[in-house]
Amino acid sequence: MSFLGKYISNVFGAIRSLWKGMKLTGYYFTHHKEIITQQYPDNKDTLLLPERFRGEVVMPHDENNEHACTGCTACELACPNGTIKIITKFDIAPDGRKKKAIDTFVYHLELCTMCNLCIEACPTDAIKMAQTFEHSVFDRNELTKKLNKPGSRIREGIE
Amino acid sequence: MLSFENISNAIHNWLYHSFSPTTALWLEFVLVAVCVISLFSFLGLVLILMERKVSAWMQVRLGPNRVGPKGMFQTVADTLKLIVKESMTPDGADKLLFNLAPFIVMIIAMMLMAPFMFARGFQIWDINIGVLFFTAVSSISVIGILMAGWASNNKYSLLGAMRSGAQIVSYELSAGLSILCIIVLTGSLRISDIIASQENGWWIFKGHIPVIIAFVTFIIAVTAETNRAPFDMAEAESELTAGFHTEYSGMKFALFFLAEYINIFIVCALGATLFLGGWMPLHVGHWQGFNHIMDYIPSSIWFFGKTFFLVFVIMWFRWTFPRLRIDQLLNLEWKYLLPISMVNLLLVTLMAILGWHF
Amino acid sequence: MTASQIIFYILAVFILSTAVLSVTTRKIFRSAIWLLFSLIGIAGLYFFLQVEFIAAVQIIVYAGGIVVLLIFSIFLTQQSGKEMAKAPIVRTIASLLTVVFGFALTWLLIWQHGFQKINKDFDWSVSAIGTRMMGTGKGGFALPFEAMSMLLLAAMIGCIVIAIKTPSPSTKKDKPNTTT
Amino acid sequence: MYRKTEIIKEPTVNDSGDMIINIGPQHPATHGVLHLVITLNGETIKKVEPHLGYIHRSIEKMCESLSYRQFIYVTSRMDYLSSHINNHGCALCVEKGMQIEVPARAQVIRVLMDELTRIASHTLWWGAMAMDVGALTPFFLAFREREMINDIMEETCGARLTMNYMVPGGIMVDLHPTFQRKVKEFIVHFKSKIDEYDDLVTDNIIFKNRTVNVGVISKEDAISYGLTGPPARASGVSCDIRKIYPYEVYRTLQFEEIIETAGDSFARYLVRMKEMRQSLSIIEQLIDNIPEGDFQAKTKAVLKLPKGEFYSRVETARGEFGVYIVSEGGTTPYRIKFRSPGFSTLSALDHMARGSKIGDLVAIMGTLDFVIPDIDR
Amino acid sequence: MERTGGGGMIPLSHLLFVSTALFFIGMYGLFTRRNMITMLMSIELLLNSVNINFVVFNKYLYPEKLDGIFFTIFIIAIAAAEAAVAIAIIINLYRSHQSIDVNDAEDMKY
Repeated sequence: MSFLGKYISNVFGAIRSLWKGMKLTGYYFTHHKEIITQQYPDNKDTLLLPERFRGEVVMPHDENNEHACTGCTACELACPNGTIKIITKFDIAPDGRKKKAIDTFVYHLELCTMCNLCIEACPTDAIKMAQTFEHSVFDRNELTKKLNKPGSRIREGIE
Repeated sequence: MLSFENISNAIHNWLYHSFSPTTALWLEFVLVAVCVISLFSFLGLVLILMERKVSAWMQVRLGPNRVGPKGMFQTVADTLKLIVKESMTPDGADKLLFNLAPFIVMIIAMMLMAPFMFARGFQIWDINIGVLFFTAVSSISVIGILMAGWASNNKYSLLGAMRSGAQIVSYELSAGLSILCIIVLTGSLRISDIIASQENGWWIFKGHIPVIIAFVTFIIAVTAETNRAPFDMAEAESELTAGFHTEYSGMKFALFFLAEYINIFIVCALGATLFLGGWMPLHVGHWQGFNHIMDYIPSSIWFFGKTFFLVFVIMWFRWTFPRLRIDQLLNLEWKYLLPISMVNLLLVTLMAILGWHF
Repeated sequence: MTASQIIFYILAVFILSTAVLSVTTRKIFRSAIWLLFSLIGIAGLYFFLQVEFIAAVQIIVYAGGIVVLLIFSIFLTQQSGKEMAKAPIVRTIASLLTVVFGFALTWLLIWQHGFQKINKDFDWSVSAIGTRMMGTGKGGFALPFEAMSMLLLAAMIGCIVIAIKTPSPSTKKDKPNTTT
Repeated sequence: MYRKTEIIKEPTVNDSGDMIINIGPQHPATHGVLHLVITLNGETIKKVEPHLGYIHRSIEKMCESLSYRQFIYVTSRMDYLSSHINNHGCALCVEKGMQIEVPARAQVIRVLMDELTRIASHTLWWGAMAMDVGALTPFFLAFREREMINDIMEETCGARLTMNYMVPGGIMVDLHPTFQRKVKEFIVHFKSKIDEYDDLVTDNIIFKNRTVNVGVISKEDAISYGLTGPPARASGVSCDIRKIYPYEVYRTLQFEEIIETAGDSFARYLVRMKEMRQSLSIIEQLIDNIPEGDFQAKTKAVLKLPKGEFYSRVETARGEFGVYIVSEGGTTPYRIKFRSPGFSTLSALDHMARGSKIGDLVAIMGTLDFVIPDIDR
Repeated sequence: MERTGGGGMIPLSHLLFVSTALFFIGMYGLFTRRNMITMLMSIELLLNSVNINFVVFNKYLYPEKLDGIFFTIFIIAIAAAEAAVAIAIIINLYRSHQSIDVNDAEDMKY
């Protein structure tokens, strides 16, 4: 009889364990208003990314079209992938001295791994991470960006 | 009262009045075929949408919600997509059998529709071996799967087909035994007789515990027979990618997909007919008022409501349980379900002889 | 022609043509599938003759059982995609002649005998079959039924004994941990 | 790539009746581009032969051309589910070489993040493993919890998966002000949800049948195959680096090393489930006791390791992760070698799967928790 | 919807033509095939033609009896048993001889 008893208790134990799982999914079925997925393109306006989110390197410009980049190439050296290329030129300062300044800040988004090392390396906080994350384009060339705006110049007082 | 019974009788009489018997018979064939095919496509669309919604709600998601109001036309869009897709035939496949297999599976699913009573007096073919017809014809569908698996010239497909064969052949036994329980109680194989015998109460209520055990066995066995999770060994996504229909694409894949859902509907309709009284409304003892209110609900709604409830239960299984392994699947059948349903059949027979049921 | 005649001739052509295909095709798997179609056609013929019980039994046992068994054995025993060897031409012609001759002879006999149809209601039902099957009196089939059960049991045991695989020591060795 | 004839002519394989199947490189069960050539007799597995190289990126060679600050981020790409812990191991090795003293605050934050990563990795494993054995709902439930951790990570570190939060000498930026509140919310949430996990999968009879006594590996075999982490601990090997070679603040923490003795798939499952609870208790101990102070030690702008060989190890979610650096005194490592846990675990797959069914193979792979880029660096 | 027709109008000889033709098709298969499984298939065809005969004779000639139906049922049952045993033998033969051709299985003679 012990065999039969074990057999029956096996069957009932199995049914109980299965019912436990079904109760859980049944609970979620009847409480289907709480969802975990994000309705992405619909909630684009309300979607808030944390301010530290690393989407893309940008160079903030102020209202006078001035930035803080001195062209020291610290970011270029810090970058593990060769994402940043800084082309420098020589400005003539008002006092007549030649002064090194950036001509173009080339940023290859397609090479960037968002590791934040360039931001860490920058001594003047000229570049920062933006919260954009939709980087897809139709032409690969569009991923090579110039971060300094045309005609921009370095802010006064930053060495 | 406008009911399915009156409509079908009116059409039948009109046809036989207006045409010669031969023409009328052919016209009825065509009419029934059109009805079955349209019911098929409608059921397919509804069931697939239902599966997606059920799965989504169980998985704390929203499910389809883009095409049409609340995503109701999602399956229509998917069908359109599948129709315009290219139907590929792999190199080295047996082209004839490869192309034939989905149609075999589909035609068998259609044939199974014949003996069901969808509403009071509304039936395509009131065959006198109704339930036996069901078990007989459904056993052919395994051949379609074996054909598909073998003709694809793919090892995954072959493995899936072999698994499916072993599974369906063995689970037919316990499904058949649990159907036999009800046949023993009613003493008839005819679907209309079985439904009529439940006028004063459904078998699941009248038949004490043995019938409930038979019902549970039946649900488990037909879940296995339709290759649904947790018994989806033939497809076993994480093991055999897609099992026997790995190589199918486009409309032929859609036929397999549709046939799977139609088969679920059919086995659930059979379960509803045998255990839950078919189109019979729910009657409780001597509560006359309650019984009258129940009678006002149309019989077709009762039938489809019960069927869809069972369909929901089978979907509930799918989205809760892990998959069994092939040897455990056969163990479950031969060591648990078959002995239990055999003993159960004895109990039911005893009950029927002694007249212990209500 | 009435509808039922048309249906009958369609069924007959279907049965015979698939049977011919089954014995002439050189792909063994296709042969099994054609056989299946032929058997289903015969089941259809039983449906047509309104002996539905036999039709259902035919489908269950032949289509659901024997053909599946055949297909499994095909999978197990050979590369099922391979074509079978062609029979020698002499044997083909000889058997064709024998068969045609035999058929002609039999058909001639049947034709000459000219059976007379008896117009009575042929009434069978599952319950009638059941009572006769279990009946022990006159016209009862209880003894053949029991003999049949013994036969099936013997066949089952025989199958197991024949097909059981004696585990050779080499197959045991490379399975270190299979306790399931 | 393999030559077909070479495999068929293997002397142990009988010519008749065996079926050779490729599982992968594209297959739902391998979770990546792993290629397994399995020899089947019916459904029974006779041999499993892993083929690697589909996602080889030569990370070790790449690191040799990167400076000691730069190479850390690359290691996130190996075991991407415990990227933080990988970075931790690299940072520890560089700090060992430079003899930098990491501030107490940074140590605690590192360990907190490690344990959060471990929970995130284990929840993902739980969902994926349940999907391997055929249950689809757990996957989404697991992602619900994992998403909370990812949000916490995103807020503090700036990325969800490849955080790159470690720098030699500490951490990159200080904690986000909401960090503590969110982690406490997560602890409360997770404690109730992990019981649901048990209801849905652990107690399920089908799941138990699928995993108990499947893929058994004995203690001796586990040691000789070099298993570490949960697979080894499920066989009774005590190998938790956090206990036997404690680093950072682990030596002051109260936690247990989970050891099971059965060595089967279910034991591996249980070890991971219990580890999640242990990680939760570690987080609970630390979350209110983050010391004030610097989060980064003062280091030179250019790091140069002294000439010599340095080795450090950490316990990732998958086992022991070792970093071995040979320095010639320059700004880049002369040679670098990572000891990744997945590689040695994969080598034991053949031993575990022989004689079981295809379904078992998938379940075993699920409980071994492979991350293919970790196996194939 | 009621079914009309039902074989009443078909002459018996037409049905017998089908069964006879089926029998000799099966004979042809049995003569030409040398593969055991296909031979088994031919035997199934023979048995089926016999079944048709039994059912048809019962229905047309002796409608008051059920003996033809019973013989058919018994033949189907025997066919199932026969196929199972035959296939077991064939598979066993394949294991030892690596072939299921009847010409290769003549060891018993010696």
